[in-house]
Amino acid sequence: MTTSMKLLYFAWLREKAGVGEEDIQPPAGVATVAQLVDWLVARGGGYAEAFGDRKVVRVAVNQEYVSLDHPVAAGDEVAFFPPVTGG
Amino acid sequence: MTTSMKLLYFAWLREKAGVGEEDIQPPAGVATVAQLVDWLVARGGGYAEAFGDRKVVRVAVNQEYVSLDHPVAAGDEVAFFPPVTGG
Amino acid sequence: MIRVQKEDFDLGAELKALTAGNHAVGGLCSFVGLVRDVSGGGGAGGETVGAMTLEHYPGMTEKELSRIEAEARERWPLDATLIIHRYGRLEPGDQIVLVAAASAHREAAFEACHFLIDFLKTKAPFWKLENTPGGGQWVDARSTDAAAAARWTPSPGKAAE
Amino acid sequence: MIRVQKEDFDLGAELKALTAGNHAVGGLCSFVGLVRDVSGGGGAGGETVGAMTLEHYPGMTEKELSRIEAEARERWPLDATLIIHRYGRLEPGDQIVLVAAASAHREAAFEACHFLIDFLKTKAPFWKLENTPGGGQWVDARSTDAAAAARWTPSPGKAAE
Repeated sequence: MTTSMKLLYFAWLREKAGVGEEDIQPPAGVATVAQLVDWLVARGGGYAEAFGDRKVVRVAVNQEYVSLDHPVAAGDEVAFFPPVTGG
Repeated sequence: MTTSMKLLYFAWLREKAGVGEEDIQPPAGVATVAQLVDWLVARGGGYAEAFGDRKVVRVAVNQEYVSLDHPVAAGDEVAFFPPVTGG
Repeated sequence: MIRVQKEDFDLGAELKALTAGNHAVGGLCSFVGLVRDVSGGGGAGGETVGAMTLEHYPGMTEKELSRIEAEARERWPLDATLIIHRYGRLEPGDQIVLVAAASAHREAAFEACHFLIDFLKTKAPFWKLENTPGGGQWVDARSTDAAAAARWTPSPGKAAE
Repeated sequence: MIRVQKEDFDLGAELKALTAGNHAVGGLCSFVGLVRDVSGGGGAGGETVGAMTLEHYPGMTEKELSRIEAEARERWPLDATLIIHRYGRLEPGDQIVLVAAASAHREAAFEACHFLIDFLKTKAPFWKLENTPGGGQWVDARSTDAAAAARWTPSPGKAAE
């Protein structure tokens, strides 16, 4: 049974975070997207910059749009990206 | 200088009138589309049937939509047809 | 550009030509009308249609289509517009009409394209004769077409946003 | 049908295939988005754009496009729908996206097509990076796109008429 979480970053969030994809093992206190972001920001560097303005960050858990208070758990795929600009 | 008027009929107006195109010489009293229609209806037969319900007849003088009180004169091209159904 | 013709048209080639070489175009909206095998005219409808014949008023047709196209280009910032309408005998599945509008922005392209077909439906002098098993039947004008065209009449500024 | 691909698509062939053999279709509305050579992103814009790179989220992209297509087919009586979206490097004039809807009636085709692109613009996970002379620039989301999508949200019945 996996205990890790897969994180994905797209567009300028990827550039700022300095990573496109990573497997992480968040501590027990990380139960929501917001807590996950807090934990990432605490790592400093690119993460702090990527999440500088959380209002513009979109989140998908297991490829579904969610809000910051959505739960996260081991095995989840969590993606962070800016508002979409396709079409 | 021409003294005749060219009349055109389309779709079921053509079928009812029994003519698609004709050159006519209306009498002096015919100064408007309505008067022209009165004169045609008075000829009886297909014309009376074609113009049985004037509300559904559309008129163009010189290829511009007009109403029944629009003037007509020698040299004009006057067309009668049902509401359009293209597209 | 407007064209009134008996022949079929190549949809892909027509649309390609509209934007070819113009890199200011961001969106191209088009609408194609096709012959249905089910009667959609007034009345009960639902009767099977074999073929139809489109009659028009040569001369006035071109004038009206040009006028409709010019009005669209006045209302919206368009890079290209196209109206092609066929006449003569058409079979189910055949293309009847193509309207298209290209613009820097998609809203203008959509609205102009919609305007073109709505106005064409109520102004261009075409008449459809459906060949049904019961004989030829002139299609009745639909009140919904008049309503659709009426949406655009209030003021040129309304829909241009 | 939805497709996410790097390669270009043949607009005419795609549209033809949508209605081929289905004589119940009366109207086909389509929209093609093209790469403009002028920056249309947020901010001042107007800068010349050489090429752009479209990034997307494989997996979620297909899910969102399928969901948008399914919602359109639920809202309107449609015979066929198509969404094709490209990713990767694109040059000015290149086709980016095609959405199309075919229906017995033109209002349904128009509204569904409009809905498809409006929803795609705000929901499908694509991001545009413009290569400007000053370097790469991520395109900002436009508030007008959010407003355009919001038009469709009140109630499914609203626009279906």
